[in-house]
Amino acid sequence: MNFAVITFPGSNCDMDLYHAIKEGINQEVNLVSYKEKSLEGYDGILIPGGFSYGDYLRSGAIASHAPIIDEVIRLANQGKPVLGICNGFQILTEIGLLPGTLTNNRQNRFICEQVGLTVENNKTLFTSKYDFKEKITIPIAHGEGRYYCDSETLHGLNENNQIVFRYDSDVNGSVDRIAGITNKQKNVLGMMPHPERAIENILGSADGLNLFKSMLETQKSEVQ
Amino acid sequence: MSEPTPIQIKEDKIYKTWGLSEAEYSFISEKILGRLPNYTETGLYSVMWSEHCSYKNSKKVLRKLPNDSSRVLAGPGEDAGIIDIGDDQAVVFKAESHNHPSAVEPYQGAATGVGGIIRDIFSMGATPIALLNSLKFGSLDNNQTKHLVKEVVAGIGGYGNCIGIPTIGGEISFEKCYEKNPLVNAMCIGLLDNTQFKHGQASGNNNLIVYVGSTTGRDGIHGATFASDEFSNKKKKQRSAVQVGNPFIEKLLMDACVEIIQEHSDWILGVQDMGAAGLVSSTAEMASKTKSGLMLNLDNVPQREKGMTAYEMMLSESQERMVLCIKPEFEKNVLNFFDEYNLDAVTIGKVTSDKQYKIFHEGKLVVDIPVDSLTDEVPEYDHHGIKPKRISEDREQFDPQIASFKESWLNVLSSPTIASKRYLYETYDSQVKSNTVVRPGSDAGVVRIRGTKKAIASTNDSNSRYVYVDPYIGGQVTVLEAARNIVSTGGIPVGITDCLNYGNPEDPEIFWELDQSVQGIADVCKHLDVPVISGNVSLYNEFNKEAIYPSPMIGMVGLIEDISNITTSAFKKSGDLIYLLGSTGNDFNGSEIQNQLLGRVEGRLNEIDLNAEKKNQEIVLDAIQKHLIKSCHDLSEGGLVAALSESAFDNNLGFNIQTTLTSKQMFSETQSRYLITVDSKNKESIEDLFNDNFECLGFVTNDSTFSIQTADENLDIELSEALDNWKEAIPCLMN
Amino acid sequence: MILVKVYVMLKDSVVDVQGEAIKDATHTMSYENVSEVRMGKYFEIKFDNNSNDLEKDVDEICDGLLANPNIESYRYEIVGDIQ
Amino acid sequence: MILVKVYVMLKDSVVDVQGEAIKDATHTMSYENVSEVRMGKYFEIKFDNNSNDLEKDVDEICDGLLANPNIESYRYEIVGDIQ
Ligand SMILES: Nc1ncnc2c1ncn2[C@@H]1O[C@H](COP(=O)(O)OP(=O)(O)O)[C@@H](O)[C@H]1O
Ligand SMILES: [Mg+2]
Repeated sequence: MNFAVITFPGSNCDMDLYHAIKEGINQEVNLVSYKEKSLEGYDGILIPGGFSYGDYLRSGAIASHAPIIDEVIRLANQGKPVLGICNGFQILTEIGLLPGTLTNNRQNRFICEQVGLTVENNKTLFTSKYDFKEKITIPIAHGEGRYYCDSETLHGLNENNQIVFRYDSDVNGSVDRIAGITNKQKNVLGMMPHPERAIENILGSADGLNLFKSMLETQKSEVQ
Repeated sequence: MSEPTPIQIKEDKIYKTWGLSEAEYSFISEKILGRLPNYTETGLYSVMWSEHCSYKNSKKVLRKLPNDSSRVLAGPGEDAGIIDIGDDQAVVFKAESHNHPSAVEPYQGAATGVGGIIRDIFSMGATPIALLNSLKFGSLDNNQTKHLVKEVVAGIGGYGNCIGIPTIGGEISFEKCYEKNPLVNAMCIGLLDNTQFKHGQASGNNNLIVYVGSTTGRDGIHGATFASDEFSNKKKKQRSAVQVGNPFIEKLLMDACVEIIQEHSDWILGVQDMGAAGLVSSTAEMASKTKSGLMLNLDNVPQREKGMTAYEMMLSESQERMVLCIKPEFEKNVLNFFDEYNLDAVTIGKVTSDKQYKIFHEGKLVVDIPVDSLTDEVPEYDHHGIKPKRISEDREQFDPQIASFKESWLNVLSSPTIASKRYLYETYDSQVKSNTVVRPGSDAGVVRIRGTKKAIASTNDSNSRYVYVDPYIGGQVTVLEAARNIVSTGGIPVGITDCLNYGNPEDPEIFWELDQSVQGIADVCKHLDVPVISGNVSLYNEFNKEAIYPSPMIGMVGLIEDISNITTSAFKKSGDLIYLLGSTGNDFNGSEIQNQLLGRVEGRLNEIDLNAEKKNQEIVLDAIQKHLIKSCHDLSEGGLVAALSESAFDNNLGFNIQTTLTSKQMFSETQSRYLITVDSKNKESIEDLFNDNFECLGFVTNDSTFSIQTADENLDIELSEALDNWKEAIPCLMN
Repeated sequence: MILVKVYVMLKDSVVDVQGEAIKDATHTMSYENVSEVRMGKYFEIKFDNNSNDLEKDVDEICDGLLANPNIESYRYEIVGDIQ
Repeated sequence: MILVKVYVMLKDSVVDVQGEAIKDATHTMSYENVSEVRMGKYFEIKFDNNSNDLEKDVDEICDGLLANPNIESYRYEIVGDIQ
């Protein structure tokens, strides 16, 4: 499987994601600049965490106008897997691939800690290797991670099983303790916690590894 | 408004308001120039000859510090020192203080402190891998201090989180003397391949000087002299010295500089960051190191404001700027290279052979002075020290009268200096880059080096109470505590950077504190064979003539040869045996318990047996390498009471101990001790290693209780009660 | 040159955590009579020359960039020619 | 109830990096005629009842809290009674 990690000026978890693919699941991966206009040949698109454009205006707002974005939207609409982590999640909501918005944590401070999550849907291409309701530990590191959407949208998310990860406790004031959601088609996942920082026990947890393994396994089964 | 003429500067003694003394001024005009310096030139001398840039008051003292070992590739003198860690790799590290800017403007002061120290590291071509910080504030009992804490912590996090370098450790303490003069020290560690090492130098006639990064504005003018000046209520106008940091630009600058040094070393001869005293300091240092001259044309400098004078441009401390010395044939390549990163790069001058520093502005030659005179001809002052009266002669120890053992235990845990700082450091991204193995909360922070079995441990320590009561021994303790933090984690101490924070050195008592404590640091460094490879001096930390405690901060780096040796302070499982390595005496002077019971610290410290200290370090490292140890925590402030509790909290475990020590001695802060847990099956092997110098205190439990039996009483404390006191103290005080 | 002033505020349904923190801080400053603070963004945008349909342009810039319609609303004033 | 509207802007001497990035983004959205964007903060503060010296109170809140006098300047309007 060949992955693209999209880098914007100010992305800072791009190499973490790169290593997660290279060392975690042993697949091809390239860093692709925000200036590019084509993602031809890639089977998976990864949007990393960090502070694209210094989080100016709103996190993700300026990145959403970068040249590469049209292509990301095109591939997402084709059904290719697209994963946005942290700042990547913020960008995916800004460009409308995912509903809702991420805004300031309830505590109004940046928080970096290990948090407990529950896998709420293991029937997606990102979570097939997890058990339903599995408890996992993944770190968060964000200042604007409070997920917000209106009640109608929330209703839709629940109806369509789009909520994939929930925090076990109220870590940042997110609606319904939402930590990660997919689009309706379930090929686009956005999540605030960092699975790419949790792929080796020495770093405190390896619970994030199954997310990348799930993507790989799904792709293999589709190819067959 | 026109600038004062040279005559006016002399007659109205304008130079004095910039910090130049009369003697210095006449030396410049009579001995160096043979004429009166103009306004811009006087400005250049005043910043370059300030303590902050020249170390004129502290150089003599700094020479005491050993700066060599078999691992040192570069010592003080460069932007940062370099230590060989084998396999063709090296670590580069340095600490920097940003005390005065943070007092005036806490968020930006702290943020630009972090930004500045990061530039020192990547200007060496090293990739920054970790940040640490040491913070000191007044007591947390008033809104002003709370505001300072909140803003400083936010500034540190704001910069480090955005640029994407993990903050892996630090320390925070609270003491009345820092109320108006907080200390903000930041440290950065970078990783380097030896061969890529770039000196910050400008050499070779006609080589070009290139400016890269943010535009130059009027911010921070005279920041360097400001940092070397005492504070008082009157100087409100110092507000103009504020610099604003932009971590986003710095990230671009960092990535670009590391890449150009590593990939295109044939294009460039030197790289230097613009820190204190901006353009003048960076370019003059570059030139003087190679005995060349330099010509700059200020009209080419990217400017943010209209009508800036030469004086303003040369002294501006606008952030996120670098200078490079490059070969002329690669000018286009270099400028295009930075353009790809959306960074402004322009050629502003060239290297000359006449050893003169020549600045042109609007077509006119506005500065024409010998380069050397800015950097090498600075007078060096030899101050005279007098022992302060408060420092007594006898070493009789304070005798703590402990009314309630339990109450005192809980009070120690909730004392802001000992209580958990998590509420503050959890706002720092400690994990970005996915290399952090030990996050803040244990003894030293640890990052592994990807692709190798190695890891780097680092800690920031300073116990200014000890230095205050006994500068020489206090200085020793500071290094020893740092070393124990490294050793507890499984690391071998390999090098030190420091920030020496003191009051006005022209006061003989303060100079004595500086001199004695540096002597203590130096003696321990020599004994442990740990060199001081970089550092920073911050003097004049006073407010309305009240000096801070003498506060040397030690940033130590340790090498962990194999990541399987990494050890943390947390108890791991019930049933494990708890050992105290090292003997406990009555050491109460300068301690937490003395401060709590007396409301102040006093009395001399007991002398330290450096051989015993070194031996215990070796024993711990040996035991760790033999994988006999489950957890290890060094003892420092709060003695056994703090160490036992902290080790229990992380995994919500209890303990059951029975000791020959008295309840009082549980609070004693004797040096050279470690709290260690061991699987019971290893009892014999570990006791062999410990060789008599230990006490087996008891064992770890999972019944959520601390059960303590001392020589004089029994005590049970609920884990939850102890934890609450420790964990909630700081959030409670902050809100 | 035309100056446009844009105001972006969180919708009432979204908790304004910054506004709340500021309100609390005014109380510690002992301005107990502050009953609400809401924090928004303010922009001054200069347009070189009038476009065919300035209002449409400004609406698009606000919708597409300055405000996030999920959580924010905006209003603006066209101040007119400023020389 | 009294409503006060406060505007906080960076001083001219401080680069408005956000404003510049926003300007660039409007250009990629092909509004080439945007020549300058400056970004500031906007606050709506409600006071329960009039104080003796509302202007003094607002000034103190602005100086001590809403604006960072080192790098920002502010202005405000007292909108008056809003029931
Ligand atoms: N400003 C800070 N930044 C990051 N980590 C901090 C800070 N202050 C304290 N810590 C962390 O909290 C833990 C306890 O600190 P401290 O009590 O100073 O340890 P020690 O006494 O072992 O030196 C350490 O892991 C330290 O790194
Ligand atoms: Mg320790």
